[in-house]
Amino acid sequence: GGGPGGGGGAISDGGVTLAVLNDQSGIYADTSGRSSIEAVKMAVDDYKAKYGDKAVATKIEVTGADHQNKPEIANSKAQELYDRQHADVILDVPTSSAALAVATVAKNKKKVFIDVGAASTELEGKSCNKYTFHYGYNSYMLAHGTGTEVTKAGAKNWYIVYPDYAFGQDMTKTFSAAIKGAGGSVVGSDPTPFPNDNFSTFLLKAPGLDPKPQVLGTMHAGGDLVNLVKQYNEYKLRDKNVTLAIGLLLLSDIHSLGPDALAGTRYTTMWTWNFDEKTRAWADRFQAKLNKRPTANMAANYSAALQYLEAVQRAGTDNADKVVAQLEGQKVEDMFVRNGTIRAQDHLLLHDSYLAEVKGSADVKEPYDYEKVLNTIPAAEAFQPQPDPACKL
Amino acid sequence: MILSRLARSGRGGIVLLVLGLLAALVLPWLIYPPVALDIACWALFAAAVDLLLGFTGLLSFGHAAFWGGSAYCTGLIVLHGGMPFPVAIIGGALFAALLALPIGLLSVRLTGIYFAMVTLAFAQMIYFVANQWRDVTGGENGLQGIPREFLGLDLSDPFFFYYAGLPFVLAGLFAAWRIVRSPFGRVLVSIRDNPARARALGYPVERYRLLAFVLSAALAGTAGGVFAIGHGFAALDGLYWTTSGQVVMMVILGGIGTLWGGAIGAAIVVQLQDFLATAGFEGVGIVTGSIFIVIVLLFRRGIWGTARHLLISRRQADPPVSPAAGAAEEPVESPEPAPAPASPHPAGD
Amino acid sequence: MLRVDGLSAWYGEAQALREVSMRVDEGEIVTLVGRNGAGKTTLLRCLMGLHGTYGRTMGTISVSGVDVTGLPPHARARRGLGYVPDDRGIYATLSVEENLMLAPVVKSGGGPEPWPLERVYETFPHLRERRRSPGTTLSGGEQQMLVLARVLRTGARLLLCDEPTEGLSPLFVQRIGEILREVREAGTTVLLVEQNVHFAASVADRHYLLAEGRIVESLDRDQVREREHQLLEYLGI
Amino acid sequence: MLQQAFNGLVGGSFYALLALGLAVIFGMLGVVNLAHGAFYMLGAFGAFIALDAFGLNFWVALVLVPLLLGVAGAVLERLFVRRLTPLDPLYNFLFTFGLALILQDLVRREYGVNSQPYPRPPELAGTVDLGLFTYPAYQVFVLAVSALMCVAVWVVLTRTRVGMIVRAATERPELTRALGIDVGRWVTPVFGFGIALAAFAGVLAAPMRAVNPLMGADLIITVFAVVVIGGLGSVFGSVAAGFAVGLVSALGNLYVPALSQITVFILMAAVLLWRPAGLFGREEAYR
Amino acid sequence: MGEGPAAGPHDAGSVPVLRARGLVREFRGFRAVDGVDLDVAEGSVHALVGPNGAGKTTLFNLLTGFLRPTAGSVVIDGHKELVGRTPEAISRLGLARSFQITSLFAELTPHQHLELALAGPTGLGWRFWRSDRALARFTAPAAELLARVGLAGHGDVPAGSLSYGRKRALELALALALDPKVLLLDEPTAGMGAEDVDRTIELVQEIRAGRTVVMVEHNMNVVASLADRVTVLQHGKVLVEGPYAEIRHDPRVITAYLGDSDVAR
Ligand SMILES: Nc1ncnc2c1ncn2[C@@H]1O[C@H](COP(=O)(O)OP(=O)(O)OP(=O)(O)O)[C@@H](O)[C@H]1O
Ligand SMILES: Nc1ncnc2c1ncn2[C@@H]1O[C@H](COP(=O)(O)OP(=O)(O)OP(=O)(O)O)[C@@H](O)[C@H]1O
Ligand SMILES: [Mg+2]
Ligand SMILES: [Mg+2]
Repeated sequence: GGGPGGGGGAISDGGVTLAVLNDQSGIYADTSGRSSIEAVKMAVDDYKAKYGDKAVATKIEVTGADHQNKPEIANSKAQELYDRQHADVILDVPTSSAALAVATVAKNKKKVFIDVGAASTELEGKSCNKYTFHYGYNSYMLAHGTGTEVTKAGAKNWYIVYPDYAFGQDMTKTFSAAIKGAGGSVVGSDPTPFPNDNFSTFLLKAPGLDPKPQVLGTMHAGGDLVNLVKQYNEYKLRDKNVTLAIGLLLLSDIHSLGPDALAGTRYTTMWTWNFDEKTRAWADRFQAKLNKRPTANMAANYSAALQYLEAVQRAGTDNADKVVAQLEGQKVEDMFVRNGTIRAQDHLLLHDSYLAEVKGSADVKEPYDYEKVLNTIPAAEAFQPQPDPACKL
Repeated sequence: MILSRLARSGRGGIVLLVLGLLAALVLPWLIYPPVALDIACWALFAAAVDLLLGFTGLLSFGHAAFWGGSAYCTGLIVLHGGMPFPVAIIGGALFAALLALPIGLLSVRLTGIYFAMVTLAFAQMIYFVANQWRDVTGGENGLQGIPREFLGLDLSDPFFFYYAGLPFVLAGLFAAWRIVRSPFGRVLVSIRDNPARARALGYPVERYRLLAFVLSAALAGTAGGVFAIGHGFAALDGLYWTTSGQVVMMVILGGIGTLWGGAIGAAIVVQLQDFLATAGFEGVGIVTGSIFIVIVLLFRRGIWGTARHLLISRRQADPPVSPAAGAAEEPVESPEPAPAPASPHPAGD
Repeated sequence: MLRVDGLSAWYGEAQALREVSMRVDEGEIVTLVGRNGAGKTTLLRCLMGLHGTYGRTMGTISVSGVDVTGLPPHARARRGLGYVPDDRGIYATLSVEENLMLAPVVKSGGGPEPWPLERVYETFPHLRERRRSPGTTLSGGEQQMLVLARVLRTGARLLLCDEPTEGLSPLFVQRIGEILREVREAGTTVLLVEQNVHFAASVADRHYLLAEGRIVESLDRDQVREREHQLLEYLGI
Repeated sequence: MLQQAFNGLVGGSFYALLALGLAVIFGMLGVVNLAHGAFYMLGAFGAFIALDAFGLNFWVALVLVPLLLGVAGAVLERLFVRRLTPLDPLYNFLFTFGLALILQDLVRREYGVNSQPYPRPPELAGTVDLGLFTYPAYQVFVLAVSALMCVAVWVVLTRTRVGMIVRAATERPELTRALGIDVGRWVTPVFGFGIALAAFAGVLAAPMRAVNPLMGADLIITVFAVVVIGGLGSVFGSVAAGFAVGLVSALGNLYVPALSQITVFILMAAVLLWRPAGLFGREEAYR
Repeated sequence: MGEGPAAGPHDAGSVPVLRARGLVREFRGFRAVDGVDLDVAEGSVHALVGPNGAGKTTLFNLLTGFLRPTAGSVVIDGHKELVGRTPEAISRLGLARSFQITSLFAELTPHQHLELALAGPTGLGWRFWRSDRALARFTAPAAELLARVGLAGHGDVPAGSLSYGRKRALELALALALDPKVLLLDEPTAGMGAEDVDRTIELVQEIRAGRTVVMVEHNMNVVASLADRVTVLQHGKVLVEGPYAEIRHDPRVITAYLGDSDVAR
């Protein structure tokens, strides 16, 4: 390596290329999509601004590709991005089957892949590899945070409904473990068809269970979640003292339903835009550029890109092995990551996450100001405490 | 009539065959190799579906079960059996055929939309089983990291693997062609036209349909197996009904009852998806949808079908030139592509 | 009533009718005879405006002095043309009664009275018995009755019947003859395609003989008797 | 239990309304309308846009949106569908599939994939005491309105000539013309009406379901299964099957949640194996 | 269902090739065939006549397995029960039929129709690995059959474009091609011109050698010149049975079926 400020020769193919591969036309298009490309460009700007002419990577390009939620397209596109577009890192990649396929490509091509969009813990489990990193969140974080915190707050009995696919099943497993760990119990758990627009069977069943659950935990996302919450309110379960806890709740979901439909609902999040000065400053910059508030995924992509570039800077080269060495075990701190470490054994980013609550409309001060952080779950507790033994880098 | 067909395949046929083979061989030089492999796999898949749709009159909306089912089976054979991939692909095809047996037994009594719906239903059940049976299939994560090497040869470079997978695809396409142009194929066409009449001639309609279904599934399975090895994974996506939908689209794009048309349909759809992935135009649906509409309104016979039709009517227009002008006698030729009968066929009451 | 001038028709490149000219006067029963494939059905289809889906046509057709050549089939039907197709054309998705009630009654004045349903059922008691069954479950002969009844119910003024006696029992063929004579009395004109020469001879006022798409002979009732052998020869008997 | 059954009927009323529209288009015109789900979605979005952009409330939307989309459907029939109906059903199948993709994508580009908020009409915000149990008023309304609608359509189609004419026009368009019926004049409005029914269901769904571009695509496959169970072309069959499927899947979810993904398909396969033409379908005769 | 008499072989010398006992078929309560007993003697031409809707075609459908009887049995060759078998199985047992309403493969040529019919018993149809040139061995017999029914010049156009009469002729040729032991013809001459009717009569005369023919026919000339025995059906029941010469004068047959004039051919 040429050391900091080293010559341009250390950079392959004349520049550093960051590729955002995600869903730009399907169900994840709004949570990440093309806006994440913009977020990554912001990271590039910040990197350039920070290092000026000391920057190792002088020529930085950002490209994007749409995998249409199909693993085979993700697979061929990833190969093409690495081979033909000379991508040095691929970012994002929601949909776990697509993410896992790209991880394999990264391993074969020996190029860096930082997954932001997928929740599957398999990325840092049996499918982990030397070049793949998992950044932002995973199903353990989502489920464990809410499960533990809400149970500790006094809601002992849970009824869980989940969409019948791997994410929902994983979430339910982790949730149940967390609830039991915190001294609560799961009264019942039911899979629901996916996708589904009629949850009345489960909602009617909930209050009648014995013992009566205090919380209805749902692991649904997107349209299913909106359907479920709409119907939860129809059947007035809150009045029957069955509160709602949600595995994965995004800003856009709150917006769809309106804050009143969800007021008081608790969930875990990796980031919210109005958490503090730093986040708000970034969100304002984002808004100035794209005229909307960023989602957590977009912020995570920003951070992942930034940390990648920082690693390149430290390594003095975009050589993948050297960059990986720089990332492993690295302590990370930026507007997205607090108290972060990239765990060397499984390449999972550990960082603080937050237990949040939806504000009532009376407390909403400006558009998209829906979230109130109740407490911070420290990095050490937020993610799997031990690396999965199945992971052999 | 047979002579004229011989003459046809003797000239135009061989030229086309050579051109097709050449195209198949140079494809990975022209486009990105993984995409080229996708095209080849989907082309075989489309031919398998056309064998049913175009020549048996059965619209299967559940062929994803065989494509995806074989992908899983192929993957498992390699991953857990440690077998070389050719064995696995054959195993996958056999598995698909085996799977098609019970599904076919239950659905060949029906035709038209009913057949489509029942096959769809069975395919969704398979999808559901794969989704639930996570220990084996990996659930929605799929089976990942299927290695591709053969006799110590590392074929992980998609360019080389294309040539390793191609023989299977070509063999499958040849089989499809052989089936269509066999006495069996002729019986299928007659059953498609008028099952009651075929019955009266002593042909057990259901059993013929069943065999066609199983053969078609085996071909679809071959394609799915090559696809799985080619990508190194088998995903749930391949079992979902949209996969069945996509292959039917390819067949119609290319032209129903043309067999090779599906290859063109596959090339277009796969290339389009690949192009749209980086085009930065957020409207995959708008583009694909518009293409379908234009095809349906303007080139109803599909691309291959339209071309063939133009060729044939040209030949008919100047009869003295070619002794092979008997093209009009081509049995599966008709002013419009063959209808898939829309009414159910009661089984003997 | 009906006048056809220089009518030609093609199936793709094959010509099926060659410059056919003919006329049918009000209140006449005229039969069209000829061997299989002579073009009889094609002629009726042209008259009804149904040939368009098969190929080109040329020539003019007029009904009651009005040129109908360019009119679509339903407009011709409203001018009083009623059609009995050779393949019967029963609707499988409609019950027998619905098959009967489907066609609207022709309202142009001066024509024959449309048959009320009751009369249809009196004449064809089979149909009453089976009136709730799907149309195509009727027996072949019953279907034939149904198509005939269907046009009679509309009160069409000019019936174009393509082999209406095919598949009917001898007794019923006689009945059809009676019915045709009856409706003629009521003012209906009939153009009949018929293979059964005896039957044709017994009901018709005039005959046209069609061979290879041409009208080769036109005979009136008396001439038929005289030149029967010639006719039969044409028909290959 | 009783409540669950009732609840199944409410879910079933959407199936029934959509199946009814499909059966009208599919059974009577022979068009396999894959865009039906897209029109359902457009109905819901229509309600959303009416409220959001024009301030028109639910009740106005319930009348206006189906009307407008019905006209759009009629135009569609005139311009395109008509040219394809005489051909193999596959062509309309593909055409409407393409249309569905386009409509879905257009809406997605405009509004994104996230669900749009739509409130319940305030008149129906409360609950109703049904004697045995209380139930959300809006749900009761949905059930009542869709049941009424189904009955009305069924009466119109069986007690008037419309149904007969359209079926005839589908089976033998040329001959039907020769019998004096201007086929086009009947077919166009019927197609439009089928579309309007989908839109109507969409408006009804807006207050209780997630309003997003994919809401129709998710549903349509199930509705097709419903129509097939009922028997193609049988309007009565589709409606009955719609409610029945709602009921069965509600109870199925309750007792065997593991199979809930495919209850409908199991039901369909079972019905078809027992009665190949569906519950109320017609079988053909040999001559 | 198949509650037919488990009759052992008959002692009488002339065992009927085809024997039906107590055949009943109901359609939603309506009895189209109502207890028909039928014996068709080997080598005979047996005509089935009766008013429209009497149940003749339905009876054919029952004999050939296209419909399943509500009750009764059908036995071929004195011991093989047909009820419960599929139409294709019955066809392979030597019972072939033609359809009253033309039923052809619209896109195949008459020639190909016959190739298919001829290939049926050879099992060639299953050979999906062979070239369809294998069917060429049926070219000559197919051409001969076409000539016999007067379709010599029309062998190579799609059957859909044949005129009605020619479709009827092809329908007949197909039944012949199966070379059946028992041939069931449903109104073979309907829609044929007089010339073709005569030829068909001749044809049936020719082919009846070594074969049994059962025909439904409304053309009394045909019945008169061909039939050894005539069964008259009415309302699904057998009205009378006997030689044509006998039944034509039977007053019941005259009122129910024949009428009194000769216009009907
Ligand atoms: N759909 C078609 N396509 C091509 N040719 C056709 C078609 N229909 C009829 N023809 C041809 O047109 C000619 C006239 O046929 P048409 O049906 O008018 O005869 P026809 O006199 O009614 O005979 P038949 O007595 O057998 O009914 C025949 O040579 C026939 O083969
Ligand atoms: N599938 C069916 N459903 C209901 N009724 C039927 C069905 N098939 C036949 N029938 C009725 O059974 C009776 C006998 O019909 P069949 O076709 O056997 O008569 P047929 O003797 O052949 O008459 P034709 O000489 O007119 O052909 C008729 O009244 C007919 O309507
Ligand atoms: Mg004719
Ligand atoms: Mg009959």
